[in-house]
Amino acid sequence: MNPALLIAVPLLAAFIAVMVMKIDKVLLSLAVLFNLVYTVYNAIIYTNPIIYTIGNFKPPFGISLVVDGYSLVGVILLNVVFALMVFLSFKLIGKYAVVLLVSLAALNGIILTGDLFNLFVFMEIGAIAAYIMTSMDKGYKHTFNYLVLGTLASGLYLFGIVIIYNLFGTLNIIDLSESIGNTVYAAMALPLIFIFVGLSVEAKLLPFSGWVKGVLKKANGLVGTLIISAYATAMLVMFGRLINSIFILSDGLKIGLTIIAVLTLTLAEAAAFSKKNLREILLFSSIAQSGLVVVLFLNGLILPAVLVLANNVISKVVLFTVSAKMAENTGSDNIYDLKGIFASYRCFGIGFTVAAMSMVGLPFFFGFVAKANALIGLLQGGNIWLPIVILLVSVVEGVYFMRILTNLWNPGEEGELAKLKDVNDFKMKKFVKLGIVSLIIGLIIIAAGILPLQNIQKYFDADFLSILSNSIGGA
Amino acid sequence: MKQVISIILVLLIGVLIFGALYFSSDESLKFNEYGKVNLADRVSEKYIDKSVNGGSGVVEYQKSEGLESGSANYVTSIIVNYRSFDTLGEVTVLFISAFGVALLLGGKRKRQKNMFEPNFILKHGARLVFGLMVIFGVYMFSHGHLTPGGGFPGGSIIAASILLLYMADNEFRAKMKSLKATEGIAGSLYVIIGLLAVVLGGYFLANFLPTGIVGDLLSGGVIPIVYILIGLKVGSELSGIIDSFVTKEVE
Amino acid sequence: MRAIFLKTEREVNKVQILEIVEIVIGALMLIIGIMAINAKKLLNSIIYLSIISMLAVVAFVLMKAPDVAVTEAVIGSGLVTAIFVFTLFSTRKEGEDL
Amino acid sequence: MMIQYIAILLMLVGIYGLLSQRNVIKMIVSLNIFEIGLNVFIISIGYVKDGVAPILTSVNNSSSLMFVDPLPHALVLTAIVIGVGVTALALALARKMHKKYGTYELDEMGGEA
Repeated sequence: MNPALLIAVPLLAAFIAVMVMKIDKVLLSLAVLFNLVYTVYNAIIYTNPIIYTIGNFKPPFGISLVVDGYSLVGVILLNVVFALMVFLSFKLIGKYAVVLLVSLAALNGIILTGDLFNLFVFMEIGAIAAYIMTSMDKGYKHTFNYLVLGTLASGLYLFGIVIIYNLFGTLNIIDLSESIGNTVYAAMALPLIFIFVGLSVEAKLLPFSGWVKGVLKKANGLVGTLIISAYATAMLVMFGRLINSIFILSDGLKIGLTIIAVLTLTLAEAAAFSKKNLREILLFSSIAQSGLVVVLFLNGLILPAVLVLANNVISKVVLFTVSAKMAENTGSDNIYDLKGIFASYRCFGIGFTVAAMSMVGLPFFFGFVAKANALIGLLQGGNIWLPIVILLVSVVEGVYFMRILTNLWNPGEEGELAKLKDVNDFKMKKFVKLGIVSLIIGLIIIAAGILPLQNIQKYFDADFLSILSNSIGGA
Repeated sequence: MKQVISIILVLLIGVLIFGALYFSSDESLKFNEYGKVNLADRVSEKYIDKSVNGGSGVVEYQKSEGLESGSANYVTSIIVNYRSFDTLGEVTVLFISAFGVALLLGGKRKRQKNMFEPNFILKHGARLVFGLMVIFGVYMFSHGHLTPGGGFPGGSIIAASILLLYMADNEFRAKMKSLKATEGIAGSLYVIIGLLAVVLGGYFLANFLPTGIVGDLLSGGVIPIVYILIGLKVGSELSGIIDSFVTKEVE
Repeated sequence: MRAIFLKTEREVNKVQILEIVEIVIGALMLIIGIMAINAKKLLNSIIYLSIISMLAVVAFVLMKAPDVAVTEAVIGSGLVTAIFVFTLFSTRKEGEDL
Repeated sequence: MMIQYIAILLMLVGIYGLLSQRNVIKMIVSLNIFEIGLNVFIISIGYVKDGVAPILTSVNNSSSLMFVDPLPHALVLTAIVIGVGVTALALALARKMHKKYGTYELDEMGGEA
C-alpha cells in the first residue's frame, strides 16, 4: 500500500481542477472514488502495519505515514462518509469542488500522518477548507468567529508541539512515544494542555464548541455533513491516537479531560433535548457524541470508541442530509412544522428512522452494539458512574429522537403540511437518490447490528508500539 | 470591565506558561533554556551532517559530493528534502486560501481607483523596477539551495512586483487566466514530481536526481526544480490574492 | 598578549551590545503591540503591526535565521500590510480618510 | 534569554487583543501579533549560543561547525505562509461583513446572520 496516494491524488485533482474549472466535479468524483476503492482494497489485503517514509528518509528524520489497523479503519470510515456526502449532496457543490478535494486530502492526512508538525499543517489545510465551506451560506459573522477560534487554537497547538520538540528533540509520534515510554513527566503537562485545547476546537469539545451552533444552524446538507461527519471522524481518530498511543496523561490531566468530556456529553444532550429545530438537535447531538467518544478514548476503550464514532458519523450523514433537504424544500426544519412529512415520503422516512434508532442504540441496530461494547468496557474497567451517566444520557437521547420520529410520522390535523411555504416544490422525484441511499445505509446499520464483530477486532489486536518500534531504525 | 477580565485571564495564562517552562521542579525532564541547546539531543544533528540514511558525517563546502541532500542551505534541505511533505501542504494552504478569497469576493470584478493619480514618471519607472524585482525574485528562488531565501520569499517578491504595477497604474489588471494556469501547472508538477519519485525511487517525493557537489548552482537534485515550481506557484497565488483585494465587484 | 586582550574586550562589548539591542527590540515590540491593539484608528493599528513585523525580522537576524528573516520581511511586513490597507481602502466611505 | 520571554509576552498581548477587542480588523491584527510572537518563540527554541547561521558558505565551510538548529526555521517558514493564508481569508471575510452590515464592529452587526 502506498498511503501517500490517498493524499496526493486528491491534491493533484485539485490542482488540475483549478486550471480546467469545467471538469472539477468529474475530478472530485474520480478522486473520491479512487480513495474509497483504494482504502477498501487495502483493508481487505491488510496483513501487518507499515510505516511509509516520505522521500525515503527514515523516521524520525523524514515524515512518515502510519498505516496500522487503527488508522486504516479511520481512513475507511472517513472515505465512506465523504463519498456518501458527495454523492448525496452533489447538486449543492457548485464552485466548491476544489475546496472539497483539498479537504479530502487534508482529512486523510490528519488520520495517516506520523508527525506532529505535519498534523498541524493538515489541520490548517482542513480548517481553511472548512472556513470556506461554512461561508457558503453567507453567515460571515459565524464563519469569522470560527476562523478566529480555529486559528488561535492551532497556534496554541503549534506552541505545544514546539515545547515538546524542545523537550525531546523530535516531532515524530513513534519516536516520541518511545522516548516517553510509560513515564509521567511534569514538564509535559503544559504542552499537552495546549495540544488538547488546539484539538478540542475541531473536535467540538465543550468550552470550544461555541462556533458549531452559529455555523451549522442554517447549513445545507453538504456543509453540515462535512463538519459533523467527515471532520469529526478525522479529528476524533487522531485524538484517540494521541491520547492512547503517544502521550501518557497524568492523573490530574486525565480527570480534567474526563470532566470536560462528560460535561460536553450531558450539557449538549440537554441542549439538544430543549431544541425544536431538527438541525440544531442534530448538531448538539453530534457535540454530545464527540464527548462520549473522548470519554471512551480516555478510558482506553479504543474499539468501542471507534464503533460509537462510526455509528454517529454514518447515521448523521443520513439524518442531516434529510433534515437539510426538508428544510430547503419547505422553508423550515422545526419538527412541529414538518408534522407527518414521512407519511407522505416513506422512502427516506424509513432511512431516517433507522438512522435515528441506531443513534439511540435500540437492539438490533448498530448503535446498540457500539453502546453495549462501550458500557461493558467501562464496567470491566471498574467504572460505575460513567456507565450510569451514559445510560441516563441515552434515555434523554431516546426521548428526543422518539419525539422527532412521532412528530414526523404522524400527520396530526389535516392539511398541516400545506401551510408551509414553497410546498409546491416538494416533489418526490428529487428524493429518489436520497431515499435509496438512506434505505441502503439503514440496511447496513441493521446488518452491522446483527452480525458479529469479530472481524473488526483483528485491526485492533495489534499493539501500536510493539509492532512499530521494530520498524524504526536507531535514532 | 471586559478589559479587566481579559487582563486577568491573560495574566493567568502567562503565569501558567512561565511557571511551567522556567520554574519547573521536575529534574528528569527540563525545558532547555535559551541558547543552551545541544543539537546532539535533537533530530537536527543528522540534518546538518546529512547522514539520515548513513554517511560519512562531515560535509564540506564545495568538496562533499553525492550526499542524500545536496543543498548548502540547511533550511532548504529540510524544506524540500527531509520535510517536503510539509511544504506540499504549505503550498496547498496558500492555494486553498487564494481560491477561497477569490470565491468569497467573487464574481466579475473591476479595478478600484488608487488613492492618487499616478503620473508619467511613476508609471514608467514602476515598469523598470518591476523588471528588476522579477529578476531578483527569480534569482532568489533559483538560488534557494545556496543563499537565504528560496521559493516562498522569491514568489512573494514577484507578487510584490505585480502589486507595484497595480499601484502605479489605475488601469492595470493581471491576467487571471494565466495566473490560474501557472498556479495549477506548478502545483500539478510538484505532485507529479512526487509521484515520479514513487515510480523511480519507490518513495513519494524522494530525491531521484543526482545531488552533485554541495555549493554548486547545479546541485541538490530536485531542490532547484521544486523551488522554482514553488516560487512560481506562490507568486501566482499571492498575485491572485492581491488582485482580489485591489478590485471590487461589478454591481 | 595585548592584541588578544583587546580582541576579547571587543567581543565582550559586542555581546553586551547585542543583548541591549535584543532588549530594546523586545520592549519596542511589546509597547507597539499594545499600541496596535488600543489604537483609535484602524490604519494606525495596521502600521503598528507592520512595525512589529519589521522588529521581528531584526530579532530573527539576531537569532541567526536569515531565511526566516527574508521571508518575514517580504511576506509578513510587506504583503500582509498591503492587503490590510487594501481592505480598509475598499470599505472606506466617500470623502473619508482612512 | 530576554527575547524568549518577550516572544511569550507578545503571544499574550495577542490573546489579550482577541479577548478584549470586538472590531474585526483589530481581531485580525491581534491574531497576527500572536503569530509573530509564536514565530519568534519557535526560532528562539533553535538558537544555540555562538552558533552560526545554518548555511554552508566559503567561510562556514564544514558541518563540524556549531550551527543553530535549522529545523525550527523550516517550521517557522511554514507557519508564516500559513499565517498569510489565514489572514487573507479573514480579511476577505471582513470585507464581506463590512459590505453586509456596513461596520467592522461585531457588536453592531445584529444577531442573526
